[in-house]
Amino acid sequence: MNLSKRQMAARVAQDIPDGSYVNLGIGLPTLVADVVPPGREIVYHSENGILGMGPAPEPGTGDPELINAGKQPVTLLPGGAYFHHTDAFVMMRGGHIDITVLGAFQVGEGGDLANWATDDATMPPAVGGAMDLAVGARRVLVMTTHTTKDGRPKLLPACTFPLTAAAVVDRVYTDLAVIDVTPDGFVVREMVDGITREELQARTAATLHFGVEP
Amino acid sequence: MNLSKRQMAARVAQDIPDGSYVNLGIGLPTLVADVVPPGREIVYHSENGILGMGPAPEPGTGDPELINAGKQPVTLLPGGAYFHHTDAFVMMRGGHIDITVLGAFQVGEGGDLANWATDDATMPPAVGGAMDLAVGARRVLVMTTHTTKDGRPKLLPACTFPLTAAAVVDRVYTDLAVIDVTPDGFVVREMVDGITREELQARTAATLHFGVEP
Amino acid sequence: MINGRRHVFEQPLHADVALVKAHLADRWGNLVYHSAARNFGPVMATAARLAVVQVSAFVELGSLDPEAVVTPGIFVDRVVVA
Amino acid sequence: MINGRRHVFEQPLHADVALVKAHLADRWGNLVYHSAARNFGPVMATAARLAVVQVSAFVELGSLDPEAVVTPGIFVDRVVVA
Repeated sequence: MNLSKRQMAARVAQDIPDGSYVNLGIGLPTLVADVVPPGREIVYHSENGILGMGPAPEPGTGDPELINAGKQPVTLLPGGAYFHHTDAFVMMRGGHIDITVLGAFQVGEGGDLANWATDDATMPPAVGGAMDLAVGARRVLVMTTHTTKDGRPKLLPACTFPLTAAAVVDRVYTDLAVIDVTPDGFVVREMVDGITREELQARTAATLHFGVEP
Repeated sequence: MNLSKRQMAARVAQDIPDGSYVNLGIGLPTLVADVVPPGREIVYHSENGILGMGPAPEPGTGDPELINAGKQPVTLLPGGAYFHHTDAFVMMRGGHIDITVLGAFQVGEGGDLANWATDDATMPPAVGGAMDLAVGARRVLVMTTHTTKDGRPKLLPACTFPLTAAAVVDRVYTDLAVIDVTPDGFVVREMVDGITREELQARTAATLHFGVEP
Repeated sequence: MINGRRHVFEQPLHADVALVKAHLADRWGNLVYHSAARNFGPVMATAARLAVVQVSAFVELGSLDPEAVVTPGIFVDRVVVA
Repeated sequence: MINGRRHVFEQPLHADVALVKAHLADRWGNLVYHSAARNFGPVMATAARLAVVQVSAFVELGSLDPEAVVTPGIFVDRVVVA
């Protein structure tokens, strides 16, 4: 029933149009690059100063200084470019990134995003470029499990963790559903097979609405 | 008696140490580069994006896009670099320019500089990078005729024209004298041959003090 | 006041359209400039809603040195060879 | 408020010393970097009172392409080859 991480990534990838400038957040979202349908030319941005990032290098062939923001080895496609931190953030803050895919600890029904700090003192907070991406990208997609490992809902009437940004999330992709953030709150567009509306609602703290994509 | 423009430039050039980063303002100050004593390596900055600017090219050999901020053709020395407007101003505002030599309409005895607009409506104001240089350069040298063409003093108790920057001028080089701006006001360090203190004071609206260089 | 020193806060200016001259461009819009012609182009390209660039030549994707690209293509919307 | 949108004004941070890693330097302190190692170095070099740079090699003045210098030497105070 629940989508695997790779299946979630594939669902996100469907919604990334050819020719987009895309920044994939550290963690789960980086899987998206592996499952983009063939034939689409996506230009990946990394906030440590790369545009036109390619897949991970063959083992043993990588350039130790060519890494993404998550410190994983990557490659550069023909047409790629290097630049410094400030220019990387000018791209993000200036609205030049078409789509960012970010992980989340919590999403509020008004589109608030919390993805950098929890109430768990053993997990050090880590914001990276998430605030700038969340505010600056034209479209903010969230990719996350529907609930925490111990079953607590992540989709809430309002976030309880510190916000990354307010009212920025456009769509949430979970292992159970695809959910839009609308002026009316969360609207479920797709559900995995084998789950009912009531079961999905039971795993969600905010009220869910159900509708077909406009 | 009065120094020629080239003599004024030579006097300024004496005070530019080997290895300095220098920005020469448009007009009179550009002459300084021609008369720097041989053996001194000066790195000239131009706010249109050049560091390591060399002398004017031989006639007919210039690169039409390699020009200084005054739109005169220049060359690039080995070690020179090109950069964009913002980086050029980061150098100026960030305190990286050791010395700037600027022209002036008026200098106040507190070190105020007015060099971008007059009360003459037929002369369009033009500020260029002067405000950023005047505030950002570590040392601000002014090179100007002692009086206007019609004999009005340029060294005043306070400027009457709009200021470029307040309390920034370190030293003024005129065709008659070398004058420091000190906490006590203008202190004359050198005078040309054939002029008396009284004659110099008569051409100066602010009170002049006379002293040897500390 | 920043660090005890007075500063003027200038509001950022945005342009609807920037017309920029560069030297070479590739299909992604990556640009290199020629000498002091670099002055305003790279800055304005980042600040405009639409950046239209005139270049002297269009080159194959991958033939510009990624270390020497001055304006990454993300800031460029249209390229005209003239 | 800038253009009707709320912004946070962050005070600029200055460093007394920046320790930067670059790829090549010349006698004037001009620097080029290698791929994504460019990230923070060029920015911090401009913001520090003293910029100390480690490079893998020191090259002849004039051998770095003036169009491709990333950090002009004016921002660099000391260079160490290591």
